[in-house]
Amino acid sequence: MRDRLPGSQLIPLVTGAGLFALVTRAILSLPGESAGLSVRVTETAAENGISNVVTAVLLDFRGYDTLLEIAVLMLVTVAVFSLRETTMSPTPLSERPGPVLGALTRTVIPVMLLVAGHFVWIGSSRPGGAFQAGAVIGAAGILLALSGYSRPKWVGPRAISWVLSIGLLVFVGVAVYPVLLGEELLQYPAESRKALILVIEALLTLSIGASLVSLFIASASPRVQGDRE
Amino acid sequence: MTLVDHLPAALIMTPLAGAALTFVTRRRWDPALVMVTAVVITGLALALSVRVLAEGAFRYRLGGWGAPLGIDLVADGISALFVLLAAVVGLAATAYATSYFGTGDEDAYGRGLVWALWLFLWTALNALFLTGDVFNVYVCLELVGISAVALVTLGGGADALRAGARYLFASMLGAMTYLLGVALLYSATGHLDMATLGSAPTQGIAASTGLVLMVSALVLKTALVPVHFWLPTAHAAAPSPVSAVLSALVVKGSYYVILRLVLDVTYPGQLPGLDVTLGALGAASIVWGSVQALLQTRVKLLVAYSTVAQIGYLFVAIPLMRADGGIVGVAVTAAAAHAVSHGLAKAGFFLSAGSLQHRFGHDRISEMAGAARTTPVLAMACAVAGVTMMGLPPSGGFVAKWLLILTSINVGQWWWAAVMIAGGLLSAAYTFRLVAVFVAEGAGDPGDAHHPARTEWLPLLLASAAALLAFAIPQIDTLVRIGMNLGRAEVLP
Amino acid sequence: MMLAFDVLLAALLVWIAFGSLSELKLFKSVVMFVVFGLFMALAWVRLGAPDVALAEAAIGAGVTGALMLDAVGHMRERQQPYPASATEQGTPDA
Amino acid sequence: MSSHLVYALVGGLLFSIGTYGLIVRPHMIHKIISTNFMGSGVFLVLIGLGNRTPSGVPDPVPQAMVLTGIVVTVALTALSLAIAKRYFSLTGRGDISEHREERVG
Repeated sequence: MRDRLPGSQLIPLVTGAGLFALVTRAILSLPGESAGLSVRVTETAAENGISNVVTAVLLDFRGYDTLLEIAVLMLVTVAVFSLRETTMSPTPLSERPGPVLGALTRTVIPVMLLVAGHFVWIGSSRPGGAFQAGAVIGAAGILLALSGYSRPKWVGPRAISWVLSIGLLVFVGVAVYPVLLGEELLQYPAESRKALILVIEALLTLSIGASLVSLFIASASPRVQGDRE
Repeated sequence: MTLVDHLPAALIMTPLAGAALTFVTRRRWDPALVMVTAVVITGLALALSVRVLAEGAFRYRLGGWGAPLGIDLVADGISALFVLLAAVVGLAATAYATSYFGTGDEDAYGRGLVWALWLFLWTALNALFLTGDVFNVYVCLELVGISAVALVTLGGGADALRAGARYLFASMLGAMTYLLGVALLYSATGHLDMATLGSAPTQGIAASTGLVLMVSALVLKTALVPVHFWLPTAHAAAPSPVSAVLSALVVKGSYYVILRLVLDVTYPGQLPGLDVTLGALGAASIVWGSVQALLQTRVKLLVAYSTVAQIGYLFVAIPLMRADGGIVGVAVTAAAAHAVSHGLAKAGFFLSAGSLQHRFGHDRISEMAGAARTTPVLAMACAVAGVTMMGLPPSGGFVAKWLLILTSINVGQWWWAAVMIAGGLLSAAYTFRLVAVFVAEGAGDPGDAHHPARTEWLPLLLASAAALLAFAIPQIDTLVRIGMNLGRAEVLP
Repeated sequence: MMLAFDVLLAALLVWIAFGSLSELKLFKSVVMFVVFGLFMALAWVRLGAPDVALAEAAIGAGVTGALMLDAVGHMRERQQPYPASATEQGTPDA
Repeated sequence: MSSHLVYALVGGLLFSIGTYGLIVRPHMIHKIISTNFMGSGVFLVLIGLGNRTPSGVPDPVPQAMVLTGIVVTVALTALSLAIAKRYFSLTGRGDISEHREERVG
């Protein structure tokens, strides 16, 4: 470390310690029990037939947060695209997979896809759901990229852009659909609520998975040739 | 429900859909698509203001659940005013940007991704101005922060990247601290909806700590002295239409949330000292920002420091709003008027600074002598924007500062008035310094720079609107008071 | 008994975080960060949040870790070849 | 003291450590790791305190907020890493301090 003024070390230390003291004091001042919104949420979710209450909060009660969150994901992908040094080339990220990694990938990827599908399917009743499934798909895609599988030629930046935008556009469409029926934004009609939520779950899974993979591919530097012009 | 009831939702969904579309459409369609979107948003924003003026404030219950279970959008006077400000500045910046970014270089400005980023930013600002939920504010703040940082780094040079990175880290520190505050507030109260939080305020250390953390985080994001370090470099390094939007709108976004928290969520006396602290930081910003602006040698840095100073006035208004134990309506009107007039004038200031930079090929003040002769429209725009910064009549800045000074004398806190008067003199100094160079004898611009001359009148238009805003103060006053729980009815002096 | 386990896990989290930030070598810091993510997933299970645990394991430890390792690798590869002149600033708005 | 309170308090500590690291450590990668620790700290506070329900079943609302927060945090991390890499390619430096000190990963 370089020599610094004593004050430049002291201020962050005091900030950190002060924050900790402040938060500790606040946490210890809280009553031992508090229901928050849990009772109301659990009852309403049960009436609507979704037994995984977390999924109900994410996709139904606070579905608007989730819509904006998908927007965050797509926005970051756009931002990372705009920061790339070169246009995307179908160059594999690493030279070629070693025998172990290759074999591992061939076994693990199908299992990961199965797990993701499983998460989406059971998401309304047990732990799991679009977020986890999307994350698993994202991890599977990154594993593929790392172990040297190049993108097929037809999966150019355009195709990736389309997948990402369609995810967001369909979500916007599903959100606006109730408005056409005279309801509020994101207010799914009772008879099609479960179906629409499943549609959103599937869509979210693809969107989250595609965003995570493209964040990695778009920002990862090809290892074989230098990528500077 | 009729169609007008959906205006708050439409104001968020329109730019969002536009952003998703520009990401996939062909590049040569983008400017047209964005322009159409901007016009539609402006129409919607006008309609929202008309609707709020005619029928009063209303809430939009997303998903039909309604608070506290769901998330509500809130359309009242202040939110309608800020949405309208964003629309006007946004429309002008879009029109300016269509020629600014229309260079032939395919790789410039993020390969045309600027349009998607800009519409995401607009989505985020509208969402921020309309939301009534403290956790949703967090998501909106992140959307604002990410799109703003990405727009700053579009220049692509090392300086832009460093400025963008500093901005991003400040923004992340702010967002995390805000979320920690929300965590404590929710744990103490069990609610996330601002109106619910405000109607049944919870006593106690945890709720107060949460609110203090949230406000501190927003202060960092609004770049008040002493946590303003990230703003000048970021605003100066960004492409000029982006600088205009950042200075005019983005810093107002976090200020708007502070306003909401102070007016809607906290009850008087809940956080003793907070109002005065915010006012004192605001006063420090006025002095420090103005002095720094006076010392700068580059136009864009001068304009950026002037933003730090002008934001200070918005915070000096906060202790005055709470001066009588309730809410002093005049001070709220003054703050809103100042936010609007500064937004318009600063956008004009930055756009003309950007055009000058294009014309001259640099933005060093000392080498701009003769600009008034060769680029009269741009020099004029800077001067007219300066009228608002100084607070001369009939600008909106004049009325805002006048009302704030009167209020501070009325409630016996004359020291705020002293700082504001000093700030006015300092801003006069930095404006005159700039104008003096422009009108001095000199060669003017080299005259060979590629330049979008057809949008040069836009900055002058924005600056003039700010300079004439005094005539619209009665309307602003009426609008701002709609839906506000005013402690004491007051009449404009 | 379970309280002892929780205290131990919590202490471990703090220790890894502290170690990761006081480590000067980037690669080691990132590896400690990934380990931290795995222990966080354990903490989420203990807190009755299996949904969060799954997300943390896949995103927190997996995707974030891969992104960070890639960035560190990128910086390692390119340490030398850029001359100091590249660091001087250009005009911000050219 | 109950378990969830331990996690909430440690969450506060992690947040403070992260804040300190974000301000003090010069290298961008360290700063990014610091923000992730801050995020984990906040999430622990949220879910730890959400476990105080009388029924003993954790409050689902903080869990939903944390899931949103995790996805937002990974997005921010990806963006900041992309900026850090691009900056490193241009300058050969990993820190963004004002003084131009020479230090690389």
